[in-house]
Amino acid sequence: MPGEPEPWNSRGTLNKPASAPPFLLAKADAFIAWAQKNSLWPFGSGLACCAIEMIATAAGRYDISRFGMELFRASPRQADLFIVAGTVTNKMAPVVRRLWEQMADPKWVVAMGNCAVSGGPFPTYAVLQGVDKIIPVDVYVSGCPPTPQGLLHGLITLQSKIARSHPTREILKPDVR
Amino acid sequence: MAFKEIALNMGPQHPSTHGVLRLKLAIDNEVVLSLEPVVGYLHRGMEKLWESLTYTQIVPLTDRLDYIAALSNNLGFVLAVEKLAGLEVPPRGRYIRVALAELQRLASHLAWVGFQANDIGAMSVLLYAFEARERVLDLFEEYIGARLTVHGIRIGGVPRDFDPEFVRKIERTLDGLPATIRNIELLLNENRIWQERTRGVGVVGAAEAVDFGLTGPPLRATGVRWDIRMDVPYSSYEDFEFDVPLAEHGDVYDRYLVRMEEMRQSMRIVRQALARLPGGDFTAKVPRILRIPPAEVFQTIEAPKGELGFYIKSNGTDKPERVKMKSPSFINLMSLAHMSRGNLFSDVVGILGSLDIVLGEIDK
Amino acid sequence: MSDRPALLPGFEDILAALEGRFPGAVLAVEAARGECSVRVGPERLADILKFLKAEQGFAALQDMIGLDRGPAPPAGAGRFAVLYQIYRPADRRRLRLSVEADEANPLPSAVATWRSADWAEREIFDMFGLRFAGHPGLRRIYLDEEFDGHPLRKDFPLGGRSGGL
Amino acid sequence: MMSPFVADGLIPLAKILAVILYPMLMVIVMIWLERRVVAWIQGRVGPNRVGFQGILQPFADAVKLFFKEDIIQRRADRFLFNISPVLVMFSTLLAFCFLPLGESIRLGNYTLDLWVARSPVGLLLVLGLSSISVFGVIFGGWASNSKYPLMGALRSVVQVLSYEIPVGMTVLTVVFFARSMDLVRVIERQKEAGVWYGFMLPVSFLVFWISAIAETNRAPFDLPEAESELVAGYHTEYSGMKFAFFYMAEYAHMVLASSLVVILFFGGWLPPFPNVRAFAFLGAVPGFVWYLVKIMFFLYLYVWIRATFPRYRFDSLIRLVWKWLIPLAFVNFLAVVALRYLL
Repeated sequence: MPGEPEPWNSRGTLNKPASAPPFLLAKADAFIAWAQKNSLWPFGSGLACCAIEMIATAAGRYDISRFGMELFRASPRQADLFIVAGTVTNKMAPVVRRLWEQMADPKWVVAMGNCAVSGGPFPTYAVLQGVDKIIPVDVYVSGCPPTPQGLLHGLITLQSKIARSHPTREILKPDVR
Repeated sequence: MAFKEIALNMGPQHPSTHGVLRLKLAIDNEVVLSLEPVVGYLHRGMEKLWESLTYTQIVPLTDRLDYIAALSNNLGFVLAVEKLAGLEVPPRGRYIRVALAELQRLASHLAWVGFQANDIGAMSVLLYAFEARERVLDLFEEYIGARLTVHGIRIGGVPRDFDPEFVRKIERTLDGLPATIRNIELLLNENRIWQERTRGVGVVGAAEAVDFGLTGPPLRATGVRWDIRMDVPYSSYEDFEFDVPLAEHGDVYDRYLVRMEEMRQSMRIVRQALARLPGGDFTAKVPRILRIPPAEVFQTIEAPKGELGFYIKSNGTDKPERVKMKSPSFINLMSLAHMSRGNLFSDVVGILGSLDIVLGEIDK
Repeated sequence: MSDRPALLPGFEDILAALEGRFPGAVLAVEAARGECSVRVGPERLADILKFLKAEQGFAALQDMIGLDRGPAPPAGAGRFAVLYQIYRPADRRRLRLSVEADEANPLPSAVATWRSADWAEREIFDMFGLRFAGHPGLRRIYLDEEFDGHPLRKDFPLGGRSGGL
Repeated sequence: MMSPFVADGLIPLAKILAVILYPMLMVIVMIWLERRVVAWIQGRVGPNRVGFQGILQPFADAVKLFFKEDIIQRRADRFLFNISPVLVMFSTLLAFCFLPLGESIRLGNYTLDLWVARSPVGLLLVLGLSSISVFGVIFGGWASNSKYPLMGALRSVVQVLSYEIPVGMTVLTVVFFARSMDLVRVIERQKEAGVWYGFMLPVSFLVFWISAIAETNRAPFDLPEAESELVAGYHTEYSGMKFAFFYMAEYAHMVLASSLVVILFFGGWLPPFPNVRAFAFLGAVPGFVWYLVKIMFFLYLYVWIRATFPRYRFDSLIRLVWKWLIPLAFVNFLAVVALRYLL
């Protein structure tokens, strides 16, 4: 891990091995990370088939509101988690990029479904082969569409990834990314 | 004082455009002056892709067109290929296909009533409708393993047989569904706010509907009796006893009534199909590499959203020369501008929901 | 069983009426698999469409299909063709009109006859580059305005010419 | 016996702290209650992973929002954009000072009364302050300089102003009976009358309750922040702590409205059946508890209505108030006055 060049699309702090947390702010780190982990408000934007499975995950049986994620915020300003659910076409790519930029800062991206991960079953002129070409992605959930259990597994992985992160380092030195 | 209306953009990302549809609206303090839908944000170039795939490879891609009613797309495409190649599907296969297609219609209408109620504000109906839909998706998952993009109808027949235990499970699920549908109707039918938001909104006359090419529930809500399962029966629909629900005003409320009644009719058809399931094998022998002599065919079926058609032109190889999909949502969306002129801005959301459009099918 | 009138035998009556009204317009007729496809010349297309809708009762235009037979079309046929799939609800008859087309001279638009032709023609223009005269707003429907080329042409690569993003 | 330092220093300070903490505590409980009850009505589970049964969920939300980036739109009007959440929150919290939470308790020779300030026009003050929060909504919507918040702001202007009138009229009937605008007097008058105004003036209670829902932009009347139409209504452009202010102020406004209903129509801290011998033991329970129980009931009603009703359309909302609620309130006022003098 340390030898490799830092992958350009990952967030600097999150992918580093859990180096020693800042001594003084260790407890603050844990507390803020706990709060960010437990109140991830997803951004209600569905592109294609995966959006229907995302809604099914939010519905009665696979209820993501157990993890505190049930407030699907319609405006990017108030959302922390951008679930790219569906095919990102070339016409939609600038819109997805602008939506990501409008989100307030500690934000995470989950690429849901093969289309968002790598273009899926559409090697055509109109489809962007993977959303990580335009926005940095934290968790890739494969499947076409991924079952609600698959998406939940991806979200829980993201939660553990946030738990390992060091929000205070980011707040004190905002451009550490 | 210079009059200047607000040019509003219900952009490609909006909670109630059911996907990536953009509406360019010109509104004068909440009254819609003009509306122009912009599509293409989900155009994946399906038809170009299909020209480089064999017939059997295309079938799973048709799931991704109208992803809420995947089995209907399969049925439409597969019937066109069989008509082209002159394949004969054994009766058991046809009956299983009818049962699957009607279950898919049930799931699609349940998803629709959930989204429509959520757009108009009744959040809980979305949860109840989706809970009922989960039960239907469980049947698909048990039958073929997939929930949404089911790929459960193949060329020549169906991939797996209905064993008696599975038939009993379908019937048990169907016994539980009328109660949920009844609950949704109790919540919405006589609800004064619901009636105020839907009665007389987005009205379209019978003649206009036919001229606009409207099909499916929006057309039947204007009183025009046009259901492909009844008019040009396919896959042995003529053996089943069901009636086509009609209404007369052609507004959002009537489309809601038509779809709720269609759910009951679908359950009735599934029960008949299961009761009279003929014996024999469930799929015809299809050669591994299916080469079809040059010909062209246009086959339509009654999908939950309307009349779904496939035009296929073959050129003797195992890949089609041209496949064109006639999408009901594509044509129904055209009439949105006409229906919503003069209505309020919040009605546009209701009318758009009542057309039950799916962007995967519009943009192909 | 509910009321299902028997389907009328063959299409002779429609073809006879068409031949009577427009002598020499019908170039070829092909009936296969229960469907009938009539090839007409582009000259009097607009009146033929109006005639079929007004007098023959073809109230609905189900679909318009664009065809590209490739840069080197087989003998006797041009490169592009446009098919009109029309439907008569009275006795549930389906008819397919096919017209030869090319980029040079645009076909008359069918929007005046059936309103559902509006977006169908825009899609054919977007995918094939065939123009329609008299169309209220002929512009691309799916792709961006500045997309170069028309994807559904046979000589357009699947992965796109500009290599995409 | 009580040194002046404590009587005039510490206790008022403690009261002021209480006035800040009490609504915040109620808001925290409300957020948890709403998410669990709506989930329960919808057949879901609701937050249960964060702390015991999701109790810590509101804290996690608050802390997360605290550390969110605070985006101000370049073209937004900076001053108004920043002032509006404060305006909304400040006016609601200030209104809580005048709400009597219980009867005054005797501590030796010092009477500790459970309200921060008591003024002969307490009711007027509370109504006035609660309508100041409308300014916050309007400035916020207009200052974010984008179309959806602007429409949300315009809608809330018309809605709240037109629902002030039925509120005013129905409150008039209560004042007419209690012959004073001082909230504590209103409760004492209800104690003397032996029956709560809610049962004596049922029409006023209903009209007041419906207008209170409309004034807090809740449930069937939540047009200014209609997710399905206006994306997120007037607080579309707000993020981080400013959005948290709007979010909490809405709940605080709900608590304020339901406590007003409880005080005016259901006898603030009075035990339910004062003169029935069998229920005398209910009197032993301190007034503050009764007050909370009644408020929780009305807050539960808020959430219940939100989970069941679809949203009104804008014109039907206005038609409802001008064609139904205002005439009804007016006729009811005349009837009450006439009855009062004829009996």
